[in-house]
Amino acid sequence: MGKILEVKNLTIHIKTHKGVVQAVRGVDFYLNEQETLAVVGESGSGKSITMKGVMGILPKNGKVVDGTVMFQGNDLTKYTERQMQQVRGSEIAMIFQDPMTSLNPTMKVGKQIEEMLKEHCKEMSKADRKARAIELLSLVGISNPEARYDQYPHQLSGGMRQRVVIAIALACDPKVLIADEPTTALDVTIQAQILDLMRDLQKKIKTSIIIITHNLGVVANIADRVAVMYGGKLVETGDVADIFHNPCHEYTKGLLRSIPKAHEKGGELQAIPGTPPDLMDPPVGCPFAARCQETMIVCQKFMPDYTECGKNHKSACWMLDEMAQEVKADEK
Amino acid sequence: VFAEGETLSVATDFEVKTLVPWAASEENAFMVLNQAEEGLFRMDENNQPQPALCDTYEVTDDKLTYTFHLRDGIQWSNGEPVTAADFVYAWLKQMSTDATNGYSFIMTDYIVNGQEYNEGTVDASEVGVKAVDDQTLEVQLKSPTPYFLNLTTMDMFFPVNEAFCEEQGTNFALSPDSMLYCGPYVITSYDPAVGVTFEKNDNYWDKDNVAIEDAQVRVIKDAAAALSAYQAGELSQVKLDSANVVAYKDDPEFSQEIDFRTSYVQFNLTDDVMSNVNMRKAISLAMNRSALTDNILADGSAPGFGLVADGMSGDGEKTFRELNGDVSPYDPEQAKEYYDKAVEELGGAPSEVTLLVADDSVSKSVATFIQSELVTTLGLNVVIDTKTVQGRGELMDANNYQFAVTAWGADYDDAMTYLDLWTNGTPYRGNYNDDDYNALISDAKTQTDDAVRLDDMLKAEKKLVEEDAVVAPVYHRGSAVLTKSNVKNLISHPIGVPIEFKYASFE
Amino acid sequence: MKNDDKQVLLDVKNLKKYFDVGNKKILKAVDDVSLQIYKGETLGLVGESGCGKSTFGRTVIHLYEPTEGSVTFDGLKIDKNLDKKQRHELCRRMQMIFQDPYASLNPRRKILDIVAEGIDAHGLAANKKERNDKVLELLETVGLQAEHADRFPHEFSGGQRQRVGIARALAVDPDFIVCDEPISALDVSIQAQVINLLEQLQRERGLTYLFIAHDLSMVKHISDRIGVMYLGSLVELAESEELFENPMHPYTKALLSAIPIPDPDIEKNRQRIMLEGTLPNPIGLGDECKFCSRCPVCKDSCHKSQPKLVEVKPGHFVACSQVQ
Amino acid sequence: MDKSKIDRSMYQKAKVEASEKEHIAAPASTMLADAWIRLKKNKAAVVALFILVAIILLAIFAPIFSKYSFRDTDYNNVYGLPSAAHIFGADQFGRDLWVRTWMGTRISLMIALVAAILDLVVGVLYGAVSALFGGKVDAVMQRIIEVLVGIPSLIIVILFLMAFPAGVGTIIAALSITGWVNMARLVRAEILKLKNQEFVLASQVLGTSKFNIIMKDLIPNTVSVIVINVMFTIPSAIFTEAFLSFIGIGLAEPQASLGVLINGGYQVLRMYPHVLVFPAIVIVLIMVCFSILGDGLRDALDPQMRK
Amino acid sequence: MLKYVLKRLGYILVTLWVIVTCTFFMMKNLPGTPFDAERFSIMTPQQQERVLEMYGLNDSLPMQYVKYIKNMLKGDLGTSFTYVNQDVSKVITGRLGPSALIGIQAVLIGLAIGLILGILAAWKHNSGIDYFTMILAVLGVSVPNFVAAALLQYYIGLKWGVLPVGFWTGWNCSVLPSIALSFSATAMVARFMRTEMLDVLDQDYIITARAKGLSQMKVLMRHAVRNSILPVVTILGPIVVNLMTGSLAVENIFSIPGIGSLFVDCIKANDYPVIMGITIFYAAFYMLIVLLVDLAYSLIDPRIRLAKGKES
Ligand SMILES: Nc1ncnc2c1ncn2[C@@H]1O[C@H](COP(=O)(O)OP(=O)(O)OP(=O)(O)O)[C@@H](O)[C@H]1O
Ligand SMILES: Nc1ncnc2c1ncn2[C@@H]1O[C@H](COP(=O)(O)OP(=O)(O)OP(=O)(O)O)[C@@H](O)[C@H]1O
Ligand SMILES: [Mg+2]
Ligand SMILES: [Mg+2]
Repeated sequence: MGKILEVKNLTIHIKTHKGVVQAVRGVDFYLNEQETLAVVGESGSGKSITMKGVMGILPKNGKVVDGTVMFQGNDLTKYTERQMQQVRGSEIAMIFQDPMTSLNPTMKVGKQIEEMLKEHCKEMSKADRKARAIELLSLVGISNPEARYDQYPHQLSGGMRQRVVIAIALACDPKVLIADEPTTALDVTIQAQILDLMRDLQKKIKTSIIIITHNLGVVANIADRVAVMYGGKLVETGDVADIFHNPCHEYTKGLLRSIPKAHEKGGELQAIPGTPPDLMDPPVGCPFAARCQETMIVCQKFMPDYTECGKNHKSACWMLDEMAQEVKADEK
Repeated sequence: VFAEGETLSVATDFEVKTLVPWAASEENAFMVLNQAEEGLFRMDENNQPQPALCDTYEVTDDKLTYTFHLRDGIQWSNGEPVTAADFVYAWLKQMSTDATNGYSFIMTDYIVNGQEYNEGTVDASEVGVKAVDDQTLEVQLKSPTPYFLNLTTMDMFFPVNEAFCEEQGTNFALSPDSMLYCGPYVITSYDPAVGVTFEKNDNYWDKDNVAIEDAQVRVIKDAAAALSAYQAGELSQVKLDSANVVAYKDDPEFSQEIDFRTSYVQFNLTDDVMSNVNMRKAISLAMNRSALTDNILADGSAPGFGLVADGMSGDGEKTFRELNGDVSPYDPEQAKEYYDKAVEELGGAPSEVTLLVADDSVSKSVATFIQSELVTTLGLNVVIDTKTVQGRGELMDANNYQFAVTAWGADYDDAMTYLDLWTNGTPYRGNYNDDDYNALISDAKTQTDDAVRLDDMLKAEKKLVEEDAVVAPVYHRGSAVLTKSNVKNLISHPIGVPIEFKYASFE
Repeated sequence: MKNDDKQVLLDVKNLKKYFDVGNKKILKAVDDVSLQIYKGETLGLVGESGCGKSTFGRTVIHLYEPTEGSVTFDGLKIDKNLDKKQRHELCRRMQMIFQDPYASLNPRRKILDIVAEGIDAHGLAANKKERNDKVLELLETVGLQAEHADRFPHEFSGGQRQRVGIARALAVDPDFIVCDEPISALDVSIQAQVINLLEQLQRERGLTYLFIAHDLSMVKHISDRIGVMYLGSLVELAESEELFENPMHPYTKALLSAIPIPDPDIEKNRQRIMLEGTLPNPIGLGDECKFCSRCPVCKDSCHKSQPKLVEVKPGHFVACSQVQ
Repeated sequence: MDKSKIDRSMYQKAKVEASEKEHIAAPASTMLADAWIRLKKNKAAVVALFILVAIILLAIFAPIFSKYSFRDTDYNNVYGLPSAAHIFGADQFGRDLWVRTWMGTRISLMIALVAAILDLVVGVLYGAVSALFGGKVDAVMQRIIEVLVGIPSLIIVILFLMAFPAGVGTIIAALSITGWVNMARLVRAEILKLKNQEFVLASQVLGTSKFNIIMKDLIPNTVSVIVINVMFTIPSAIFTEAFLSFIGIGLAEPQASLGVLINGGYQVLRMYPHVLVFPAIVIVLIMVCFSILGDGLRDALDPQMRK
Repeated sequence: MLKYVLKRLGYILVTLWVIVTCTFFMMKNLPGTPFDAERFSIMTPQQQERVLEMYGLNDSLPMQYVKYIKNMLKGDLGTSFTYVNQDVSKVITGRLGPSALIGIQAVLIGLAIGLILGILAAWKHNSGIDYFTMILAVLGVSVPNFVAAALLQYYIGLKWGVLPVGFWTGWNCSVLPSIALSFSATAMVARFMRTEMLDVLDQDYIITARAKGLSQMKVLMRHAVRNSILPVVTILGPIVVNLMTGSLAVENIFSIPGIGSLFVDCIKANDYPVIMGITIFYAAFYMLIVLLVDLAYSLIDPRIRLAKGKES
């Protein structure tokens, strides 16, 4: 299993009238072939922007100021717009959060799928394209695909629309599929269907998936590895089991504590007090320092380095620093 | 674009809304009709009536019966002969209640039983206009009318073919096909908003003396656009507005004419302030009319030192104006005196007076001028009330004004065209109803002695303008035109018909 | 907690709310729902998006006029016969917390004025100082500082806004609060803050909640009893433990099995009941059981009539002919 | 990272103030202050605002400090070219165009402003009432608007100008008869949108009176729409007045609005362009500035347009 | 669909009736009479009576109204007072041609240039072309159109001598006035297109399209333009109506026999039948255009269902 995508020190700034938002501040992660990486984190922690940076579809006022995005040995940040267009869709495809708004309301869904084929599989004939589009529709589990082909997005339910979005993304068998909160807007029953669908498709098409989500249940369901973001930084990555059973970073721990366990009732939830930092003026130290139960002075002053805390498992937290361990031991 | 030398092209700034003779009341309609039709007489270059469809005529010694003999072989454009009956039909129509142009008086005032026919009390056969035979027309007048031949040049006196007219019904004169022509030109196209195009009439008796084959009258409402069109060679002649006169004054193509048209201030004699004769005199004397015509209008208009327009005929040698002198001069000192007297009589100076004007730009300029003159000379504040032409008319009719700027264009070359307006005491004429004045006018109307008649009229103008100051003449309209140098003899008459094509030629 | 020693605070009987959606079509957003809410309890209400949860909540709190049926609050029947004063008093006693923390605060007013709105409307403060002090106290209750009072909503994060919304509802000292998905739009770490706050307030003030959500694990955590809605009807109602352990309606079963559990070991080996078929159009439904189009156990008889909610066990109500 | 600066003592547990946990980084700012900041960033809008202020000041003070009055005629200086004595030259009656231009600006702005205010009152109320009451009331009120739009406004304006003496007041009244329709529509649409927003429901739940809901929830949130529309109402009022002058039913002499001046200048454009040029520049400047400012305000006041 | 259109047409008729009624009574209060007051005052009473009778003005006002409505229902709009004996419908249709020609040309020019500029400006937001478009958009609505028309006439018509300036002879005379009129249309279209495009370009489906790897051009043409065009369609109605009826100044300058000058003339001259005729035409045209716009809406945006109508 090789690394198909490797992001190093990705730094993205977004200019606004009030100042520069340091949306992504030196993020490193990688994605293996055919694996599913889940990215979790607080709202506004820079998850979407990171992925948009990878795809080269940042908003106009956003800019990659540093870092590399290695895709199959090439640095995507060095690509021209034209080269990126070749990559987008055919090599790396992306699905967005809101199925209600991510389809063009004035275009038939069939056409929206075909558009992808037209762009990347130029040799296909018109009839082929239509056949393929209908095939894709049935692949993502839409019944009566011939009829749906000619419908407009507003004639489909939310779940169906999200399937269409997935069909579009899968049209050219991309090597990497980035799904930005693909189920957040959906009901649990439909969410379960979509997750099943994605897992099945991954097996069939053999893509690698990055899935962004707030929902730890979804992570547990689908992910092989997990990356946790906070305040524009990646604070912890590791295999899914390690993250759930052995979290190293205080934020990850807090997150896990704050969810109610469906099978055990009662007791107060352990919330993480406070509010995430404003990325317009991010703290110099650990972004989580202000809300952390274990904050030390060093946390407020310096950003911690990554520490390996297991196989494939690293975290940026001063608590993992040897010195901290020592001090803690001493205190006891 | 029409090449020069082919089509004679002139502009009018109003639409040619109708060509129906008994409905048309506007100059541009008269102009169009005058090219396409003809009456017994036609004005020559010197504004004298010359026999046209009429060959010869006799008038009885009492000057009351005219017998006109039509030319031989005169034809309508469809080849039918023009007969005396065509005149009778047209004239009766104009005297009937069918006439909506308000010009019935121009016949009923003179022709025996005309008025009665209009009022419906007599039969057509009793009216003093008869076709003795196809070529002889006999007209009986109520009183001696020295300018009667002048009248016959007007479009109301043009013949109309009864059979054709009745056949066309309400379509008559709506399109070139629904008219018959007996003038120098026939109309080939007509659109009220676009204009009229003409072609020489091959059936015209005097066609040999018509030099220009094609002509047109174009509606161009914007003065600047008209000038552009002239410069682009699309017009043969163009009227200049005052601002442009300065620039073209020395141009060889430049010329100026004066119209027999007087703008004047009408005072409402029933108004509290304006009923004071000293106030009226003060206002009239306070206006420096030369400043208006020289500096503001600057288009050849002449200062209105009298009601009767400059150049209108008097005793044959001198003009009426020359004979009567300045009856409304500019004299600021005297104006002030009168004003002070008026203030005393009124028991205080009026805080302001309201001057009613129509909403065209010239009227507004005149009003502004009057406003500025009155405030500087008399210290009298003037509020200008601008209304549409119709609105102004209604207010005046309703006796709802203090004083107003209005104008009257001569219908014929005789002072009477002005003077008899103030005999019926309507609010429109300021409710002026003076027995002496009326006596002078009615005497002039029945007088057979031209000298006495003239004297009556001179006295009447003096009384109306100088003594009673019922009106304050402001200026006599003039116009400045540019005419392409290759166009010769494109003359304008000061009365009624602005431009005459018949005599024009290209060089 | 046993039902009989509880006092009924809110009694909803055969509540219907229909919307006229034009073209003479009727949308039955809430169709014949009856339930009781006891003093001091939290009733959770779950169901798919569009099944009528919010409409139910809003009708209960008389934001909407019910099409049919009645709502009785603390012995007082809410209908047109109420006089102005009674209505006003009801407004004080019944409050609501909204789903969208961004849309539920007037962007043009200061936090201070937003929170004080209820105080002003009901004249609960004698003077300005008392009013402002009250607001500051409320802000402290929900974990915000005095310095926040002078700020505008757009400067706050979602969680903070939601707490402002809670403070606003608390300002009038209500007995009953409808929480319409108060945590759906919030981050996981923030959700817990809000839930804790709500629970704490319930303990301190003896509040009664109608808690609407689609996140079942949260609902289970906070609720004493849970009702499950499907297309405008209540299909199952039971104490929360009972519902999770012993779901009876096929829809409830599917719903419960679809909740992703945040534990990879459990999650990887879980069996799910997948619902086939599509959600029918809520406009113009027939007489059959509404769940028929997706029901794994649907029989011919189900097409005949809509099942009524029946108590199959003490305190456990189900509307399914297959279970009864 | 410079680890050398880190010593053992730093591994002490730090105290975190509760206030820091709920810290809001940005300085406290109101919606308006925020909008003002954004507007200031928009250079074009600032320049426009500056020019407008300059024009307004000139309109107020230039006539006061000139030795000529707007009505003094001088027949020796008819159409006088710009000179030291007459900066903008003179008009048909030799009146000083500098003073007349600023007097005209004064009147035009006054017409526009009063028209805008009337428009605001009628338009906003009409729109708000129509949207709030809904149902039959709304339907009837909308039909009335349709009819008003259908009746040629020129008829109404002329009727007005005929019924009353031609003056600034009459023009204002005539313009505001139909001028508010747009505002009413906009406000109605906006309030319809707001009506079902959760914060309005919240006020309802709290038992806030309808009046207070209108005043505190609805109107403040339509302010941006209103302000922006006013920015466009003002130029349109000035234009309509100019159009009336063009067809000859505008103000009476010697008063002049910019429309009257432009119309007068237009007649003599060929020979004396200065008569047209100066008032035209002023009117174009006013239009341009109001439009740019309007656009700027829209961007600044609309929280969604965070560019 | 058909039912909807019929229903709307029904509404239009009712509204039209109200408009006709209001206009009728207001118009009768216009100052002045349809006749030259000076000339009318010197007619004999018999003649005055006859004239009034001819134009149906001697009836009581309600009677006149009833007669007018009756005739109108028969399709007879009466005959003009000032254009003697000419049918109102003929007078109006005669003037409509030139106005329509110029209006439609101006709208087409405005649409073509406005759309291109608007699209470019939004695409290259904050670039030179954007600023250029904005300046143009502001100037286009800020310069009085008679000033623009006069300049065009003087410089292009006269100085270059390429196009006729003076009078109406046919199509080539319509070029300059169309251009003069198109400025404001261009400006409005460009402005609305730009604003809406900027909005649309921020939408999720545009990001989806970009994520498909479509070139910017394709994203723009296939996804953004169609979805941004709705507001332009909305303002198109009023623009068309305005350009066809409200171009008086330009009509005067280029001597176009158009409906704008007819209307003003007739109002000033109290030509009641023509005023009524134009009002009916104008109102009906306006409402039909609005209906057409609504129909166009549903074609452009499949989400909009006609039955519900749209909030206007
Ligand atoms: N177009 C933009 N303009 C300005 N700031 C932006 C823009 N998009 C995102 N940001 C800022 O960038 C930061 C990261 O945003 P991002 O969308 O990546 O967050 P996220 O982790 O995806 O959050 P969520 O879970 O809410 O989707 C946030 O602070 C956000 O406010
Ligand atoms: N004011 C209204 N007019 C017409 N239909 C409405 C109205 N409010 C809600 N509906 C419809 O009623 C149904 C129930 O809506 P409701 O908002 O109560 O659902 P919900 O269960 O709260 O959904 P969600 O989970 O999305 O909030 C939906 O189909 C909705 O479209
Ligand atoms: Mg995101
Ligand atoms: Mg809801």
